Amino acid sequence: MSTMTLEQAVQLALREEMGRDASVLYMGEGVATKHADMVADFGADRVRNTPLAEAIIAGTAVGAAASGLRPVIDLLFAPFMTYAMDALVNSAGKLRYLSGGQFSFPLVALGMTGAGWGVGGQHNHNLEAMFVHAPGLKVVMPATPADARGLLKAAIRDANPVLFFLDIGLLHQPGPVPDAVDQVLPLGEAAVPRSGRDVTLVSYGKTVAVCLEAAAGLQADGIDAEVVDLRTLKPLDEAAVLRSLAKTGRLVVVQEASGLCGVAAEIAALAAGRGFPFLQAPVARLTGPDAPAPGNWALEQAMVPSAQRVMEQVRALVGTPALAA
Amino acid sequence: MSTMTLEQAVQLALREEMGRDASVLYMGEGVATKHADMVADFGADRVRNTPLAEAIIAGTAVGAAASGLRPVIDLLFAPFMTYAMDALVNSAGKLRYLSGGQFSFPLVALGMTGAGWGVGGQHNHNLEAMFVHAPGLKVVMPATPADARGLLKAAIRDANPVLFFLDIGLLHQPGPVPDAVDQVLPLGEAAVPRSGRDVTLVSYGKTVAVCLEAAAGLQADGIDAEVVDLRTLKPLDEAAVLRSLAKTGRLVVVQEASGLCGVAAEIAALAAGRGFPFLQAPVARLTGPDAPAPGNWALEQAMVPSAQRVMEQVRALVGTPALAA
Amino acid sequence: MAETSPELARLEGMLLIRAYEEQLVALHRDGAPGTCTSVGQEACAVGVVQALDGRDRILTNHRSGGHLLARGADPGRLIAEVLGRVDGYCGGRSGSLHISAAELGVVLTSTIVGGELSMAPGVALAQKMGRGEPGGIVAVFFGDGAACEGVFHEALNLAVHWRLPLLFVCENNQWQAYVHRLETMSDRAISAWAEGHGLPVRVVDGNDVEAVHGAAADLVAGIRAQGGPAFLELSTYRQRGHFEPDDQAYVDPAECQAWLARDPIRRQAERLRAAGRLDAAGLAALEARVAARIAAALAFAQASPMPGPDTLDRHVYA
Amino acid sequence: MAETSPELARLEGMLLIRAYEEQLVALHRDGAPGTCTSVGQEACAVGVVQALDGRDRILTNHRSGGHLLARGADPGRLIAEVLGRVDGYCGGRSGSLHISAAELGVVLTSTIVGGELSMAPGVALAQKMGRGEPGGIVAVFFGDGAACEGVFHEALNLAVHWRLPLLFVCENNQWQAYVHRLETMSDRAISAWAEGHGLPVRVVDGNDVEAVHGAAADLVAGIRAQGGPAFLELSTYRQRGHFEPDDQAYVDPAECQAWLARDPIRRQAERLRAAGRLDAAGLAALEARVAARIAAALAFAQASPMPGPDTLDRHVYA
Ligand SMILES: Cc1ncc(C[n+]2csc(CCOP(=O)(O)OP(=O)(O)O)c2C)c(N)n1
Ligand SMILES: Cc1ncc(C[n+]2csc(CCOP(=O)(O)OP(=O)(O)O)c2C)c(N)n1
Ligand SMILES: [Mg+2]
Ligand SMILES: [Mg+2]
Repeated sequence: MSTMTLEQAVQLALREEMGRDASVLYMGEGVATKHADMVADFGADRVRNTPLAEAIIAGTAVGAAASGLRPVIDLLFAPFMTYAMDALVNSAGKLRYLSGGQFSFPLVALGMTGAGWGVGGQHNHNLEAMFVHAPGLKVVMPATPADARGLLKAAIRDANPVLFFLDIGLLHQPGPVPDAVDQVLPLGEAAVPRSGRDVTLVSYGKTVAVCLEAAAGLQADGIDAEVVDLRTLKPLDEAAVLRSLAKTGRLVVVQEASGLCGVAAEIAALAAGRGFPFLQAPVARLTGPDAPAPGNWALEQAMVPSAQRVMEQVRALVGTPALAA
Repeated sequence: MSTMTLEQAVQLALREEMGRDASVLYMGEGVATKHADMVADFGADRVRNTPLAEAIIAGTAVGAAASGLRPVIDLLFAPFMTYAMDALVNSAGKLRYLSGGQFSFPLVALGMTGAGWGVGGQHNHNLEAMFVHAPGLKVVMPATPADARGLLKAAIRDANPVLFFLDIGLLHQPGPVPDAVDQVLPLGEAAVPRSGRDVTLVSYGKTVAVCLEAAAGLQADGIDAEVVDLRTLKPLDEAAVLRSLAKTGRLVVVQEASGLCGVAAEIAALAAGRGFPFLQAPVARLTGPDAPAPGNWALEQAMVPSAQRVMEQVRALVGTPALAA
Repeated sequence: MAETSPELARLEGMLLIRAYEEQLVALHRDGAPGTCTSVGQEACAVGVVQALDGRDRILTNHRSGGHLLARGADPGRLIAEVLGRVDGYCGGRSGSLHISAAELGVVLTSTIVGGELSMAPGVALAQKMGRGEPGGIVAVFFGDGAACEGVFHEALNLAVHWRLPLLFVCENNQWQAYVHRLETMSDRAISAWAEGHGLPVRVVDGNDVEAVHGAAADLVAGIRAQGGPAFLELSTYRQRGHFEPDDQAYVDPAECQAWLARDPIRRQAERLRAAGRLDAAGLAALEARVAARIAAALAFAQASPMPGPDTLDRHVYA
Repeated sequence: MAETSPELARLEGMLLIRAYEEQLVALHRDGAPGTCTSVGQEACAVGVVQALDGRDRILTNHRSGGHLLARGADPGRLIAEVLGRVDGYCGGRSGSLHISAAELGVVLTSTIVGGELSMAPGVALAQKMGRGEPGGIVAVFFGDGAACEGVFHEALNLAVHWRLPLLFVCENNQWQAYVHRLETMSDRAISAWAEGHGLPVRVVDGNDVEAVHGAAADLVAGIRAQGGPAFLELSTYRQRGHFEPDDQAYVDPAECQAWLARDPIRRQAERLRAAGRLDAAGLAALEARVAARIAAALAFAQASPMPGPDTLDRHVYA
């Protein structure tokens, strides 16, 4: 076990995969500047600074991925992905299908998002749900350094385009990472960092820690909360959510992204559908507001659901008489 | 009452609003060619062909909207909006907020989407949910010519950026449109084109007709279905959905868009939350598959939930013993 | 007529494209899906594609029929694709607008205007990094309209700056769907924009297949020798309008007439006739051969089954 | 020193920007949010903005402090905004990266690189269509990096083709965050790209405020007279790195030194001294006046309250 930050874990995974597979390529605005050591180890051909032009960075990754390379592109902040949207959604997401399976697009697009830097909504916009909605793409958003490493390795090896979101608020937080080199975590498997009987808290990214904190606080009330960390947003580990719900009968979904048509809506809809027989109370969603992130640090922090709010929500739910009981 | 197609209704609304307000401007690739009559009536300044460049069409609309004009831009097909995503999401959606309310962006972006032309997923992609998820934007998708007219008039008069989706499958279908010139339908109000007691079918766009057909078919089984047409996807008329659910206790949400993080997920999540006390059965979603639209006509049609599938779903639901009963 | 020569082959290649697209037009009149034909632009496809070789890759767009046929695509599989049949190059999933054929090196066709420009540098980068066949280059076909999209600028800058083996081929057919290009740009715009990027630029009569071929061959040789990209603008004309059916009511008849008089097929036939290398019988023989191929292709395509709705979500993920 | 003159006013304008940004740097060291300073680029802001008048509109980006101050912004309200206070121009919602001040005609500031270029034609179109003040034009400030984004190409083409009253001002400061511009484009790229669009293009020493002002005034006069757009490329240098803090470890010290020796403020001061229009006491007086303004501004900003979390979703919708 080593201790490292999520950012370091991402770099470690990249280095490991670049060492393992010569077709992996790392490109973006400043990646070669920021990682001169990687240029030294893997060559300037494989670690490339690009022009300041997200559309062509992504488009080039799509073309290269279909032609035998495995590009990892750093698009910096998630809102900048809007410039890359055509390449990601219309090309990477659709051209396998429209060509009848002639091409595949093994590429990873990295983007930072979430509260933690305080520079406003043109840098912090949790828009991962847009890509979950788009066909042909996979979407990952890890909550710990170990998961970031294992999932990024899986994403790089995956034959499909993967959007990989890094939560700004987690980037510099240290955590334990196993030393084994080939710690690959399959995409599509949720984790259960805390098990419990009374209520299920489903989340991803930095709000997993919020849920864990809330769960710890609820213990004092005699409420035993289970926490599910989705880790991969597409494919979604629906079975894991349903399994937990079957046990607890109560569900709170927590995300930093705004609510409408977000991942929490998808989870709540899953619960209302296949999870309905288990539901003993309304499904609660705690999400960021339908608002851009403000530049003001304190306001930005206030957008993130807090452990306090999660606890209040859970207490309200547990108070709800079980309809089926 | 006149009879006209949805496409004609859109043109009528545009003409009416351009006649009413000299700040309304109509721009896009070919709008002046296709509507030479409008150029004649309103001048080449206000009805403009643009270069083939969606990003600058949308960006120009954003800049103009903040500066005293009311642009309506035709982005042709919804997937082309990916090129305009930065302007719509990062500029129009966020700069009012980030500027502390200094600017507003009264603009409308038109895009066609949905099955009905058979030219594949780079023309037909129901991505309206992406914009529902984005803060600062409103989203409309009418199901009838009369609604298209009334809602477009409201959208043009609205002080916010509105994404206005036209269902390709409805474009050429005729319907009655009231003759009154100022038939403005407020954004954010759902319609109930059929009321019923046993089950609520919520939909929008062309699948509203699918639901109505299913409802007619279910009558024979003695099932009385209510149909709710959302019309505006943001702001969502949550009250209308809850009202209907309170009456029927059963909900099927039908959309052509793919399921994950779509509007149907949002409606199902609403039902699982505030609607939970009313629910007597699981909430069912019938959506298009998580796949791009194929070029093949028959396959494209097969992506759209059919009345048959809606009926089967409803029968299954009504068969579900009411948990609360 | 026993003679075969590159010039004759180019004539036959153009005849094949014309016959294929006229067949599509006829099918459309009988209810088949519409298409973007390249009638009038055959010299661009044939002239450029014949300057490439098997190692090379091609990216194209919605108006791809000529490029695919010039590369040797089977017209039967093309018609099958347009009709949405399982034997189409894309199994009927594409329809007419995004037909690619990896086996021919025609990759990643996109009907998003500019999509081909967005992906081409990546294909060229892979070639440069040794993932393609040694020495292979990439040619990307796009229209004058695509040159208005920002990705045109981004692709040029990247290709120049990374010295990618990429031939940009702009088929300037004067129209961008229903908008004349002079409504969106100045007359000399496209080559002037390219020149600003500092790569070799040639502007050629796109209705003269020999001129196109000569310029393309020069530029391709330059790319192979020097590594960096080059730019070819071909002045041509879209004779049949944007997408079938198109009454072209918005087109200036004088402009259209002037370009019809410069039809690339007639021109090549006359050139060969003037040189004594083709007579009426020879031309008729070529036309008959082409017609027979298209007839057989049509029969093949129409016999091909439709994919079943159970295949609807196949090939979404790898 | 009773003399006032435009040249002296420009010197004072640059001193104010420098003092303001040095204050932000000091605040940052004490824990305030970081910023993109324009230290070294003051001549661009002052030279161009003083060539505009009150009817005109300005769009800028993440590196906006100079443009705002040159336009007459209150440094107190600017610092308040950087600190996220209610008295900031944007009520504390923007922070440093997207400060606009509609009352000054500084509109729609975007920190998306290229965002300003995307919106500027629309602002200019509104001016042209009579929605602004009669005769007003628009100036859009952007960096060498923004010139790599596709929207640069799209904005230029639209502005030229629609003859929009728009002055493109590229502050070529050699860097694009952590990438040197010569890693992304050729040396003469930006003006060459602009020239491809066929509008008037001037390339000027961006560290010489008089040269900047002269060129900007000429181009602005041309826009007002002829209606169409113009392009001004200013060669300058970002002395302090991209965003505070930035150790600039990646910067070639020789390049940086060479540019420091061409500091625009020192240059203007020396020019005035050489002309006998400024002495040491005069300069000291200017500096003192500027320092006093910034001190007062800081006090104002620090006294301003933070917005409450209850305001979190205010101003999302109109
Ligand atoms: C991004 C995008 N915008 C608009 C369209 C609709 N469209 C299809 S082809 C076309 C015209 C393209 O013009 P050009 O690039 O000159 O190619 P041509 O059709 O003339 O061959 C348009 C506007 C599209 N497919 N994609
Ligand atoms: C679309 C987008 N991509 C990347 C960034 C991150 N970023 C902010 S400023 C900057 C450099 C901009 O360079 P330039 O345009 O030359 O302006 P300068 O910072 O030099 O003034 C970058 C890469 C961004 N804000 N927006
Ligand atoms: Mg064209
Ligand atoms: Mg710069």
